[in-house]
Amino acid sequence: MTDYPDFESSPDAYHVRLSAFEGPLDLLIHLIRTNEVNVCDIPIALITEQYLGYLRLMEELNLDVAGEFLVMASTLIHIKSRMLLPRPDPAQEDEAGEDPREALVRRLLEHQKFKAAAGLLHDRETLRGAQFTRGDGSVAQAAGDSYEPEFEVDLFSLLSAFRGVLERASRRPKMVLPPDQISMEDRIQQLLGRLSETEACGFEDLFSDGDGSRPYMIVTFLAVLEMIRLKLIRVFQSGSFGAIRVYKRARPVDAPHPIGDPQNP
Amino acid sequence: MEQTENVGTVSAELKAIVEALIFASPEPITPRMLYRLLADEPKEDVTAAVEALRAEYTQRPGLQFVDVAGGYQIVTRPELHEWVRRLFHERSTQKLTVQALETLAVIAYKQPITAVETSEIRGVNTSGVLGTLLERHLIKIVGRKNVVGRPFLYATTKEFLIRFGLKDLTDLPKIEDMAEALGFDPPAGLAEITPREEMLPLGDDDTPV
Amino acid sequence: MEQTENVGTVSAELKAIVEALIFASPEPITPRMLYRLLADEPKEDVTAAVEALRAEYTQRPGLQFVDVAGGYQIVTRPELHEWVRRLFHERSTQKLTVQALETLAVIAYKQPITAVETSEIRGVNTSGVLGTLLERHLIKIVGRKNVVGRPFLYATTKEFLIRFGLKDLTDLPKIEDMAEALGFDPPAGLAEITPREEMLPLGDDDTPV
Repeated sequence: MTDYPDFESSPDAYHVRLSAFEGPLDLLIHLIRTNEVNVCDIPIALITEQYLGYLRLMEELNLDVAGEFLVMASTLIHIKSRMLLPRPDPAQEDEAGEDPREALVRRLLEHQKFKAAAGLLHDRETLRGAQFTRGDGSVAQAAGDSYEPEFEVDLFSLLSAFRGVLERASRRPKMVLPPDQISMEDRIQQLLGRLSETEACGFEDLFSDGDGSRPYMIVTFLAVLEMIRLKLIRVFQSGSFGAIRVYKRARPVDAPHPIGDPQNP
Repeated sequence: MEQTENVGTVSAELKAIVEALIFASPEPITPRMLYRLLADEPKEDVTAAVEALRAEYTQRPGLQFVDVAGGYQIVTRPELHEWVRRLFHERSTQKLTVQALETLAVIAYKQPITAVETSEIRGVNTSGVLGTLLERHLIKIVGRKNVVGRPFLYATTKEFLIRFGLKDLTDLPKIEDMAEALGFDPPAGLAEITPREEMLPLGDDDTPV
Repeated sequence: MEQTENVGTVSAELKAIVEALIFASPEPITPRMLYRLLADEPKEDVTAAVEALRAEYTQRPGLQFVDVAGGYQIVTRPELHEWVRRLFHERSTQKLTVQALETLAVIAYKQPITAVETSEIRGVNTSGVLGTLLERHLIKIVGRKNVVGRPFLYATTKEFLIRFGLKDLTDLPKIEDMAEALGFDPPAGLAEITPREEMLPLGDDDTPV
């Protein structure tokens, strides 16, 4: 099927890698091949004995014997015991399809078929891998706007995209305010109202109302920062660790406008 | 664009546009996409232009015209791969493991199929491999099977067709090809490996969502 | 560059290699690069192959051979650029950019949700992508949120369900689902992604917005 024997991964290399027994079916096929017996007429006693021998060897080598190997062992033993049972009328055996090995044979053949299919797919992949498409440099130019690659998406991509977003979000510092929280604009108005009563107050006093929740504190703090930027207040501290006092100030003409203010240029 | 009365002659301009489109498309361009982009042209003319190009490309020394994933693509000739590879400093594409390839084969021929069914056929647990195949966009979840537990159903993607250079799912290697590889004749009754018709409409570009 | 009159004698194999290299190179390929890749060939032969190709490409309907940035490149003819541009605007509906996919995922799991909330979760502005998703009928506006500014609330559509093979929104895979099926570890603290009950009655298509 391949006309290109010089490809880096030849079918031979592929089959060598296959010889590792990935599962019980692989091991059985190996035993059938080495004993040179017909897959449709497996000498079940012999094969079972060799199969169990392999399992013991794997255990001795401290290999982790997967559950599938043990299930297959019990299947083989079961078939073997059924083969030993005398049949009332052996002549009927063929028609009724009563051979206890039949289900196993079908599985083995099916398994082999897909192994072969995988080999053929591998050939196709290798051939295709030798075909190069054009470099993209030239066309991105011609396409004008920046070309963003798109992917065929399915449920898995949807879920993993969401997982990625959440993981990213959990790494970000949490500054997101709950949507039903008081807005910064409203808080500024509240604080101005308070200051217009007293003209000045301690910095901590600004935080004394409200529910004392963390988001509320953050809104208040952001509001204070914004008020300083808008030159609505002045803040003074008496000494390095002294108390901080907040004063309302007359808004100078050159003060910036709040963002979103219609007067904002 | 001039109307050609003569079916045999392909408009040079149309051929030029089609060549530019096939060349420029980041992935194989489907006939439907061509028809849509060239909506003013009769479909037969577009097809004729494609076929004329296909014929011309048999003469190009280093390039060839291929049918893949239901579309057309211009690629370098595979026998030149060693030369082209040198351009990329041995950067080769990640190879699939044997497990991944076998699992992919089962899904390709039996799709849509659940994880459990895949594991049964292979005789080993395949869930880890399915994750890898999903991440590489070679398979996708196409729904859930209406049985207890409502397990996911998996199918191959367009990316799969492109990676393996398959025109569509009917282009998968046939059972007869496999007999040779198997070393023995496939028993009768196992021939149903050929994909069924109803699996074919693998997400087409133009299907309205 | 020496103009060769013996164009006819250029080795076909060399010309094939040179064409494949120019075609596949992501950057314009310089003569020096060609000489280095083809170190066993006399430089004059390489140059002759390049010039033979240049001459042949004057005959290609949709492509041209250009000298750019000290190298060679095969590109689409400039008079066809409008067609190529169209190709890039006709995006397939089956596919999404990473941006669009992430936004869609957030909406699917958190619906109904406002644009600002989507942006907050993703950490980037999503407004452009919402347009794409609306255009593709994967999301729709289902109402307004009763907060300052009365922003629109977005939810997924019936098309979305069909596109992803879902019976309804309860069918959306949960992290635990995937963990079980594919052996992925669910990241801690992501359990709240299960869609809440009150989101489920996704207005049918005919629900007035």
